[in-house]
Order: sequence, then structure tokens, then C-alpha cells
Amino acid sequence: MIAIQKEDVDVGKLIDAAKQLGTGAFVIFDGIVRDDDIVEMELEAYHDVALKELKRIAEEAKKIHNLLSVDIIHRIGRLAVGENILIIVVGAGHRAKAFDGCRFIIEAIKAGVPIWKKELRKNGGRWVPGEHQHGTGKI
Amino acid sequence: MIAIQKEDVDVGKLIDAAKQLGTGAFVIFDGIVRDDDIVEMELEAYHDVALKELKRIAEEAKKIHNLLSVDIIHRIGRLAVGENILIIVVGAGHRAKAFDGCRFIIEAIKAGVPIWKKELRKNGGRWVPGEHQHGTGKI
Amino acid sequence: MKVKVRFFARFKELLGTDIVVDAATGIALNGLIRDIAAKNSEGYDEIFDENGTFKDFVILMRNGKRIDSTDAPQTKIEDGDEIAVFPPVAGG
Amino acid sequence: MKVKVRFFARFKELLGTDIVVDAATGIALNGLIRDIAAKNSEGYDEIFDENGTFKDFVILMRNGKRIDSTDAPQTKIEDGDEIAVFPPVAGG
Repeated sequence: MIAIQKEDVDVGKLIDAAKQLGTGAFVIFDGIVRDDDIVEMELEAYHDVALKELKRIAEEAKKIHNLLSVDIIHRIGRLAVGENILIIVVGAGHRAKAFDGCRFIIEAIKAGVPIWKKELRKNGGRWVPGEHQHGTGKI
Repeated sequence: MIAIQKEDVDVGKLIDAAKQLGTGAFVIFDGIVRDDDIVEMELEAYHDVALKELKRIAEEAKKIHNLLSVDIIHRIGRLAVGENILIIVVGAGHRAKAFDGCRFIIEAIKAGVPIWKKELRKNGGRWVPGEHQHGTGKI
Repeated sequence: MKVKVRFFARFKELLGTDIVVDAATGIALNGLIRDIAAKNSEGYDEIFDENGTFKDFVILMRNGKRIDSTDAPQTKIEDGDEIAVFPPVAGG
Repeated sequence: MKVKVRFFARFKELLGTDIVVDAATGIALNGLIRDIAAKNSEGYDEIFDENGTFKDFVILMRNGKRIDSTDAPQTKIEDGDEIAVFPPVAGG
């Protein structure tokens, strides 16, 4: 399951659904709205492009790290402190691949999927600056 | 929660219970009974020593990787293919620490916690050889 | 010809989004966005420097594909194009 | 003096576990385990080499603390000790 949605997901159910022949390890990343003096977080996506990009990243991770399953749920809309923002469930035969694959996916999402976050504070909002990427320079 | 037990756990509930001020990322490891032509897996622990060791590893990981929370549930007894063997839930402020902390814990468990696995096949059983550790050599 | 322009994040707050324009045939990507951004000077200044060139961090897409902003003057807009303009991403 | 010996995994299958023995005062760790393992030659051969020395991979604990197997001959057993003998661990 690859999705960009407002609704939360049940991590345990995602894991159960991803189990298949040969799975020996899951590594799950769960990004949480951190209490940086904020009231809420607002997330916005360029939906179609972001979804296509998540699917591409999942396929690339599967190939590079020999993964058996990849689920990515990125939430959008208003989220309170402590809520899940992003859940990545990676299944593999062995732990090293599951760890490397999961890490690869989160780094790729941070680097290039068109989703933005705004921290809503008592005294106003602030768009979270990206860690990566410029409009110029063909790297 | 650090435990060695027969019962399975609800990963989603573990995560929810671990959320605290400052948590921005969880990394979860979930080890699964892999279908290596086996019928079941039987796990045995030197319970008191293994539990003490899991607690020591959790504390060490917290210190080294600046983690906010660590939960480890290692199951014992007979487990069918696809069942959870080991669940590690690591909470941290940021993803790098959560990944490094979770990896540290699973490697430490593999290296030195007195728990053993026997693969039960149609034609008999086989104790899984350890990846580490000898009785001699003060390394 | 009809073109849709989508701004995101703080660009969207200043300039709106899903803007459908009737663009002149032969217009280039930089000219198209300059014309639209001109309606709000704060929005314009977020995206363009004093020479009317895209600021370094501004990211452009045409129909879901990245366009290097230095190529914008050579990128001719076509009928039905969807153009996206946004600041660095911060998902995850 | 009373001592408890615990074998695990395949050692347990061959030799049993939670064996409470009345050990002679001054007995060393290697002697204690040799005496108990002697009751089953297959179990003995899993743990000891032809010289009666612990095989390299055998792990020993006294009261939950590792004892290097090369130190076993110098390790005197005390009343109430819990000794554990096991093959390399394979949890996780």
C-alpha cells in the first residue's frame, strides 16, 4: 500500500498484511509530529506527483535492497503533536536489507517528494525548510 | 517494556504507549519466523540472565544514541511461520538516532543474549547456529 | 492556449494555486510565471531575484517532470501544460 | 554443598537441566561439569574435546556472569552457585 492520505493507519495491521513467504524481518519507520513548541502541523502535497514519486522510490528500494514488501503511508492535513506523519513498512528476508531499505526510502522521501510541512504555533506559522534540493544545478 | 514472553504484542499499541515529549521518530524492528522449509520454531531462553541483558542493552543504547524510549519484547516457546519473534521499538528526537539505536540493539541481542532457536522440520529439528561468541578468548 | 499553474506551500499562500491562464503562444516558462507572480509583489520576491531570474531554491515542474530553472527561458509552454512552482520539499 | 547446573539448547536435550548436585568442596568448574556430562557420552562429546577441555564455542556462566572457559580449572565452585553451560546464542 502506497498512499497519501489524511487518515491514520494501524501499523500492526500493515505489518500483518505485508507478511509473505520468505519474510524474516520488518523494519518500520514512523515519523511523529514533534512537540517543538507547536500547536499543530499542517501538511500539503502535490498529490499526483508525490504519489508517483513514492511508488518509484518503493520500486527502486525493492530492486536495490532486494526487499519483499514496501508500504508507505504519508499523511497530509492537520496533525496534532504525537500523531503519525509517515509510516514506512519494509519487509525482507534478513535484517540488514530491511534496515538499509527502510533508511533508503526515508532519505529519498526527504530529498525529493513534493510534500511540505507548516508548523502552527500560538504566534503564527512557519514552513519547515527542506533538507535538500535546489531548482538549479543538474546534479 | 522489556519482556521475554510467549504472548504476542500489538505493535501499534507499543508505539502509542512509547510516545513522549520530544519524540519525532520511531524505528521498529520486527523479526519474523521465516519459511525456511520449517513447520515451527521453538525458542528457549535463560530467562533471568536474558532479561537482565536486554535491560542492560536498552540502557546502553539509550545512552549511546540519545534515545527517548526503548521497548523490547522477545518471544519464546513454539512459534509458527510468519509469527513475530522479536519486536524492538525505539523512539528518538530524530530519525538518525532512532535507526542507529534500533540497529545497535538487534546486533547486541544477536551477539550476546542467551536465547536459542530450534527449527522444527518434517524430518526433525535443527538448532540454529549463533552468529557470534565463543567460550574462550577475552575479546 | 490553456495552461494550469500550481504553487505550493508559502508560494501558494501568497499567489494562490490551480491558476488557469490563457497563455500567449510561444511564451517561455519564466515569462509565464513572472506574469502570474507580478500580481503580488511579496509572492514575486519569494520566487524571483532583482534580475527577474528564478531564485536558486525554486523548483519547477512541467507535467510532473523537473525542469532545471536555468532552462526556464528555453522552455516553451504548450497547450494543456501543468506547471508547478514550489520551494524545497520537507515531507517525511 | 549444593550447586545448580543449567544446560540450554542442544546441551539440555542431551543432559537435562536444573540439575541440583551435592558438589565436593573445592571442586573446580571444569571438573563439576565433566562429572555431570559423563552420564551421557553424546552430551559429553558436545561439550568437551578428547582432552577433557571445554570446546571453543562452549559458553559458561556462574551466577549470571560469563566465565572464560580457559579459566574454568581455576574457578572454584561455591555453595549455592548457579552454573550455566550453553552453545552460542541465536536469539533475535
